[in-house]
Amino acid sequence: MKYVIAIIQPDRLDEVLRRLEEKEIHLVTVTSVVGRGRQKGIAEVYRSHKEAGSLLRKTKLEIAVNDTFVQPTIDAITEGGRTGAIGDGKIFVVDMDRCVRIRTGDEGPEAIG
Amino acid sequence: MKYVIAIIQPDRLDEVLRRLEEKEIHLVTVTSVVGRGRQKGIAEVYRSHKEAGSLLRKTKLEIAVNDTFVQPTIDAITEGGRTGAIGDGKIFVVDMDRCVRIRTGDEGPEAIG
Amino acid sequence: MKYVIAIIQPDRLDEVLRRLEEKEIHLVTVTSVVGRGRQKGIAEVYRSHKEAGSLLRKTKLEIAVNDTFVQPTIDAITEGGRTGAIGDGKIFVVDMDRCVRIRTGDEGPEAIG
Amino acid sequence: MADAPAGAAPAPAGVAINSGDTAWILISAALVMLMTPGLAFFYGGLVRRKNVLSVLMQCMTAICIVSIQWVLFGYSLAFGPDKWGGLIGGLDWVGLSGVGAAPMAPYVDTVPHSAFMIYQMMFAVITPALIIGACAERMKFSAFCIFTLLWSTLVYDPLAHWVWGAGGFLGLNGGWGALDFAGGTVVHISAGMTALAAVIVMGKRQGHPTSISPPHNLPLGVLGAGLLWFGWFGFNAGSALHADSLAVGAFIATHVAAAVAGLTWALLDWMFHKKPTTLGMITGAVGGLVAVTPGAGFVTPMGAIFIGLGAGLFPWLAVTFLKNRLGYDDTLDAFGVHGLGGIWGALATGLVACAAANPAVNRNGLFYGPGGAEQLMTQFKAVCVAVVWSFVMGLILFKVVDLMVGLRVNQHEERVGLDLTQHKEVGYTVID
Amino acid sequence: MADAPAGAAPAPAGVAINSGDTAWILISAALVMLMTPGLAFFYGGLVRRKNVLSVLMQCMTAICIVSIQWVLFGYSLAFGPDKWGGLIGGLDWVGLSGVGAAPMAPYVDTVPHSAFMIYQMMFAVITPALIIGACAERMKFSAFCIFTLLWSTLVYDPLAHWVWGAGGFLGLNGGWGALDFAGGTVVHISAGMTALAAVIVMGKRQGHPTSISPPHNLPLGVLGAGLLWFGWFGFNAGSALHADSLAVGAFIATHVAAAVAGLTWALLDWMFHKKPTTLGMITGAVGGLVAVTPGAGFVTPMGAIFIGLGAGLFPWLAVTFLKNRLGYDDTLDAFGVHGLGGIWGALATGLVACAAANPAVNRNGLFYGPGGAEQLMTQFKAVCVAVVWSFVMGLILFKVVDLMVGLRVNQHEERVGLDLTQHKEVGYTVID
Amino acid sequence: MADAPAGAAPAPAGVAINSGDTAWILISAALVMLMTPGLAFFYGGLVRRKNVLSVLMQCMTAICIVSIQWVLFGYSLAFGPDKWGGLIGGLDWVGLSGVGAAPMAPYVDTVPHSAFMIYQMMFAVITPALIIGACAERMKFSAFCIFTLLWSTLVYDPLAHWVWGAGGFLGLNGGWGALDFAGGTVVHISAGMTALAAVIVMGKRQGHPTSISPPHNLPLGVLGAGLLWFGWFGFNAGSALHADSLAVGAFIATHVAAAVAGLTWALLDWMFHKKPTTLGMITGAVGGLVAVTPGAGFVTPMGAIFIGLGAGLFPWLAVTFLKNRLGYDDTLDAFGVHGLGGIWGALATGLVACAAANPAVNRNGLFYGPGGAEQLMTQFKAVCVAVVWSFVMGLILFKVVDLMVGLRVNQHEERVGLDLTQHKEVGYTVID
Ligand SMILES: Nc1ncnc2c1ncn2[C@@H]1O[C@H](COP(=O)(O)OP(=O)(O)O)[C@@H](O)[C@H]1O
Ligand SMILES: Nc1ncnc2c1ncn2[C@@H]1O[C@H](COP(=O)(O)OP(=O)(O)O)[C@@H](O)[C@H]1O
Ligand SMILES: Nc1ncnc2c1ncn2[C@@H]1O[C@H](COP(=O)(O)OP(=O)(O)O)[C@@H](O)[C@H]1O
Repeated sequence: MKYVIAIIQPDRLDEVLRRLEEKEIHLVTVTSVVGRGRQKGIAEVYRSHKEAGSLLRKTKLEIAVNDTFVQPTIDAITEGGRTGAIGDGKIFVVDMDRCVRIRTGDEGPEAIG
Repeated sequence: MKYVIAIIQPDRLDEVLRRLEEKEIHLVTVTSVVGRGRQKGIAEVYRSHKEAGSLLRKTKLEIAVNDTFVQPTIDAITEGGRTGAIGDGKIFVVDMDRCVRIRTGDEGPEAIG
Repeated sequence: MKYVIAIIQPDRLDEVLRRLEEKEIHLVTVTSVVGRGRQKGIAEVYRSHKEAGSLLRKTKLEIAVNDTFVQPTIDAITEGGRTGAIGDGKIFVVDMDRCVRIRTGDEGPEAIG
Repeated sequence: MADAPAGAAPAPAGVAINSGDTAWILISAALVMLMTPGLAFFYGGLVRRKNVLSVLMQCMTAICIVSIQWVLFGYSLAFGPDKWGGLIGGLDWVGLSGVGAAPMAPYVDTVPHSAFMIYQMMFAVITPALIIGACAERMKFSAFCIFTLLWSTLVYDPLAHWVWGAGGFLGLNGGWGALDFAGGTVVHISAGMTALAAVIVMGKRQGHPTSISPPHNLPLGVLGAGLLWFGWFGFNAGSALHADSLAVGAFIATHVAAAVAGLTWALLDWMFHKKPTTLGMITGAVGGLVAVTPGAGFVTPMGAIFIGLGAGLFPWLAVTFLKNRLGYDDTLDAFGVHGLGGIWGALATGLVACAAANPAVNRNGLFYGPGGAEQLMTQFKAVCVAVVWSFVMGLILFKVVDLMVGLRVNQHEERVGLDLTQHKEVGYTVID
Repeated sequence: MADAPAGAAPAPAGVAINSGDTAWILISAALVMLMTPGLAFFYGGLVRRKNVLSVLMQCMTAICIVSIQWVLFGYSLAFGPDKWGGLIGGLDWVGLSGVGAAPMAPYVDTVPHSAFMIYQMMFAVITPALIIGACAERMKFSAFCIFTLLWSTLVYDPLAHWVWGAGGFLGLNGGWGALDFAGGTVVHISAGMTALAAVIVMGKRQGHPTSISPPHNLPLGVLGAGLLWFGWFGFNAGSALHADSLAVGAFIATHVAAAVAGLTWALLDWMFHKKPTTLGMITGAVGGLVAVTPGAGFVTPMGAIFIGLGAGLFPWLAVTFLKNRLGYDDTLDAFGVHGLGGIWGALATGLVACAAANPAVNRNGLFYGPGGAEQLMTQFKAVCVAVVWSFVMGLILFKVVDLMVGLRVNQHEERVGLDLTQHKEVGYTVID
Repeated sequence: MADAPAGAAPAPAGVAINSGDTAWILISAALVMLMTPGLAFFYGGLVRRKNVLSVLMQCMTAICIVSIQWVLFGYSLAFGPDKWGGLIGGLDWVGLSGVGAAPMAPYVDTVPHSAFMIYQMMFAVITPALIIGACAERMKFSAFCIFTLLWSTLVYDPLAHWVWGAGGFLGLNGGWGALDFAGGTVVHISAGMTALAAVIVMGKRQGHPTSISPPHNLPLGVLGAGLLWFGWFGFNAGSALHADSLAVGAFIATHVAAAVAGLTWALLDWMFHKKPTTLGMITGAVGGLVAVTPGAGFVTPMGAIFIGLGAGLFPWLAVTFLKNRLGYDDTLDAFGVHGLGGIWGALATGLVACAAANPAVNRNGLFYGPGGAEQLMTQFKAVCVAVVWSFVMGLILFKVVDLMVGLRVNQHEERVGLDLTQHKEVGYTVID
């Protein structure tokens, strides 16, 4: 089982979720984050005081999937999240040992979905 | 060492934290997230415009523990987080290589607590 | 490739980001979290009702790096984040299998930066 | 369409409309109207994120429902020509027929009758809205709507008639002579006691008291308190119904009592909880505004200070000790602040009212020597009537509505939150 | 410096300044001024987080630009001595020269001319701000500034002259006799129709309609609605220009129509979407305030209820069906609420205006028998003029500004948000 | 209880209370009261999330403490019968004894003395609250309370007496004849200069200037600015103390100066930072309101435009260059905006005051020819007195309070935030 973490542009969220749906990946956890990346942020100004390294709003997705679903997940995110402009973000995949469904207590691959 | 990630119902947080306490698991990091899962969300309506896939508020816990503490942690979360209704969430466990306490710089299992 | 997760004091963020810059670690994702740790929180009071386990504001950093960058990353965070007071937080390192850059689709170590 | 001209044709010859007084009543009416949104923010800021809209919605709905009720028949029931020896107003003014441009004794002598009607409407609107504080985070919206209409008609309108109506049996217009300058009895005691009935009938919220998270947006609560304080000048000083020295006196008493009560609560927190809290200060200030309401036009600044002290102390005691002792769940302390604050204010008026502040006071309060006991007794009797009436009627109406549509949302809806389950909306976006 | 004394030397002997009326006009002017920030919050709460400041900034900018324009020449164009047979005001009052302490017929008889000027300024300020609702989340700030100045000067000022100016060809001062008590035609129809022109010229936002996230801060929107409601008392009741029974009548009609319309919208949502929504209620209430504006001083409370019903219904229909049918992207429904609400109100005035409510009405509305048809026709003609004028001029001016500096921000700026790209600020911190 | 009837018994025969003027003073008092919560939001929105409540709490506390001080002895010190040749008011009116329903020369002639008292109270309340802007995010709450009480009594009350008190040595009532219509010197210069003393005594916040995060909630700041603007009409136009053409003139000047200054700041940002900022515009507008305060009743609209230009420019220069040059940490620019804005306004009054705007002006400003230099010099002298007095006294009082309880919270408390460490509360929930 793998734990997929993706950082995307906030305004691509709907599209990415749609694509995931298409590929039968229904379960997702979403967090609002800020990020510093290649993308040059705009320096904010408040009463003539320039804010240094302004962090940009991004959206983070977390998706636990069975191994067979890793590639579809990555595809869905890349297709849905790509604008071609710097700032599109990244996808990170880490290995996952266990998965438990709280409601039922059952564990393992079947608990993921 | 393991890194435990759990998604629970926001209103179960206090109960889960209490149970963790009982099992001597004091250190936790909590994040407010939204999630799409089995649970059918209610479609929001704004000036007659229906919002499509509304994401539901969930709460995410992150707990780094030594291997012996993994099961107690999972138990505490399942006991505290279960309502039996769809939407209770999941627990994910990933392997963790290193752990460092910033204050002291010391590393490894003892740094976790 | 490793996925570094760090919990720090909110007011150390700027300093930590500066140190990371110095070590050529430009890409970071930041989240606002709350945490329960050793640090005794102040019990909030609302109309004489004392809030039990008040969680304290913390800031979470996530940095995906190539193996050679793990130590520099940890050093930057510890140096920048340390105040010596309880509550400074922790750094967790987990192993990462894959990394994909959404914009280009290219994968692996070079996609990280 | 057969209907009544409100604010119609110039006043009959001989009757003088005073522009200054009229301007004052109109702006006061606007100020009191603003209090209900103010209350919405005061309450809304203190509930949990998932219920903020339900509170705002209920307050706005109270404005809509009661305003229409008032035009159609509410005003007539409360202030119409007396029926059955001071018990209720007649139906002569239904649909505001005959509520026109001419002044109307004994209510107003220098402003149009219609101005008095709209000014009073704003009082009728905010009173049921106050009760929301007790039911917040668990009441069904449909139940709220029905309850509000019934309560305004069956509880508020009669009570208003008894105290303020021509011929009402409690008030100065041919009644026992109980002093209630701007609504301590009619508005705050009635709302506060019905709030107590509410918590008894509805029971606690899930997780109360240990796992209810704190106010989700205190600055919003402070905004509400600020607007309430601002609007209260219209509430109390406007009740003089003239722009004169009486209005000025009520204005001063109102402000001073609020300041004293706010500071008192903050100091009590400082002593008992080591730190003065913002929520405590604004709660105290609102308590002060409540408590000074019945006496605003009858007391001196020193009297206002005295009232303010008690207004900070008693609600604080109730919230700190009584509440935990009895273990009831008055979500936003509508009973603790409005009920007790109102009772204290009504009684305190019997202590510090004095002719020096207002010549219309023909029996000084107890602190001003002889005759005081008598006035205090009158106040006490009026309070008892209001307390019993609004508490008992509250119990009955809540039971009735419970039988009709059910008072509480189900457990799941309560967990998910009222905004989403009752209104299909959320207050703030998380991801956007 | 050669300039004009505004509010200068005591009024010439013989002319009486009434302090009550003056107090009423001044507080009304303050109330109307507050409406523009109120509108800013109403609009700002409904957009996405990344655009909230752009909306607030545009509203505040409208205050600044139009206020200065008004002092320099706007007031003179709108209300100055008539030129070209009712088409426009002359330049005699440029820089407010001659706009002094003495009353000025036919505008005001008991308050300083300068009071009338500042009161009217607040109307000129909020009108272009209303249009922001249609362009929100995609308009360049520079384009907004230029457009606002041009539109105020070339669209609003002439229209105000036609309806309210001495000698204006539409109004009561020697024109067709169209009734517009407080600006239904001048303010709301003009802003609403220009809003329609805006959505046509500018096109949709990226992602419309499927991936636009919901209001980012509904409580802020409710605050805005509350302030608008509060300020509207100054807008409508202040338009009586005296603190008299006419002001009271307008005050009552305003409040009642808002309450009815708010409830109507909520009930429609309840029927069609299973739940009553908070946003629906406040939108309805604002629609009611819009619709009652032209008739406020001419209708009875029953008439106001009638107007309120339509004000809840028609904008609701537009937003629910028309909008999707036509598929235009009127971000905050400036056309749906202000355009249609204003048109309904202007026509409804021709139905329910009656001398019983205001003796100045010399031709009762249709529902009040003979002569009504005539008045209704007059209203209809005036509406047509306003609709055509503001829509066509809106199209032209948007095109012109588009050629000058471009109307829309580029795709990337729209994605990142206007706050950051147009103002180098963000509304709320995420990490702090 | 032996105490004074405020707003007591009808005014002695022969003295006429004007209802229009009274309504105007009362609503103005309410408007000025609203300014302090408005200021709280303006300031509160600009600090960091963790300190928002501390700012709101300090503002609300200022209302409570100063209001009580004013009733007990503050008013008497400021406006009581003159002692020691114009230096201070006597204790004759302690506890408001003798402050009743009758007008009181030279202050008011058509409204109750008590109305003047409560109106002035609101000025005394907001002035120390302005200073909070300089100390925000690092001052101990206990220190704030003590400082506020001392400063109001020892700095504000005497200064108010000098400028406005009967016999005060600076003002028009038998003094040098310095013009300060609504408090430019008494309120803004004094608060602004004491703010400067504060930043000097207290030093910088940790992490200043590089790692202080931006305003946590700008919309809240805009709300504050909006309420300030709205309330300022009561502040300036109310200072006419009659609802007459003078009030109208002051109203106009106030609004125009704010609009011009807001636009000026926005344009300066546009030129120097490529984009006009929302925070810049509202800061400019507040600066304009500050600067026009002393001259509001003495200038024409053109004069107001002139004042507004400087009010946008000078504070902008201070914040942009001076601040970084000197490197002081004036958290919310209380000195930059109120201090410099107030000084500019007081001097500018000496330039553009003219009898054309107000016949009471017996020496036109410099721009209006001869005699101007003289008036300008008087203004200059008065400014110097106020600057020196409030700066020096500020230094002394801060030192004293520092010795008593310590001014600053400790490093850890500052890091964690004042809300939690000073008040045991947080402004917004993160998890709920
Ligand atoms: N190595 C990384 N570790 C953590 N977060 C990253 C990393 N790389 C990118 N991100 C996140 O992805 C966002 C976009 O990355 P950026 O470099 O700006 O664009 P792109 O990925 O298109 O080159 C960043 O703001 C950051 O939040
Ligand atoms: N595979 C998964 N990956 C990421 N998040 C998940 C996954 N499964 C569940 N979640 C999170 O848990 C929440 C509850 O899951 P849901 O399926 O609705 O209920 P249950 O877990 O009881 O079946 C979801 O809203 C989502 O945030
Ligand atoms: N084992 C852990 N698992 C998850 N979060 C942790 C863990 N240990 C520490 N944290 C996070 O780090 C924060 C600081 O930890 P704390 O124990 O208070 O200080 P210190 O790390 O200096 O001992 C906590 O509030 C919590 O958010």
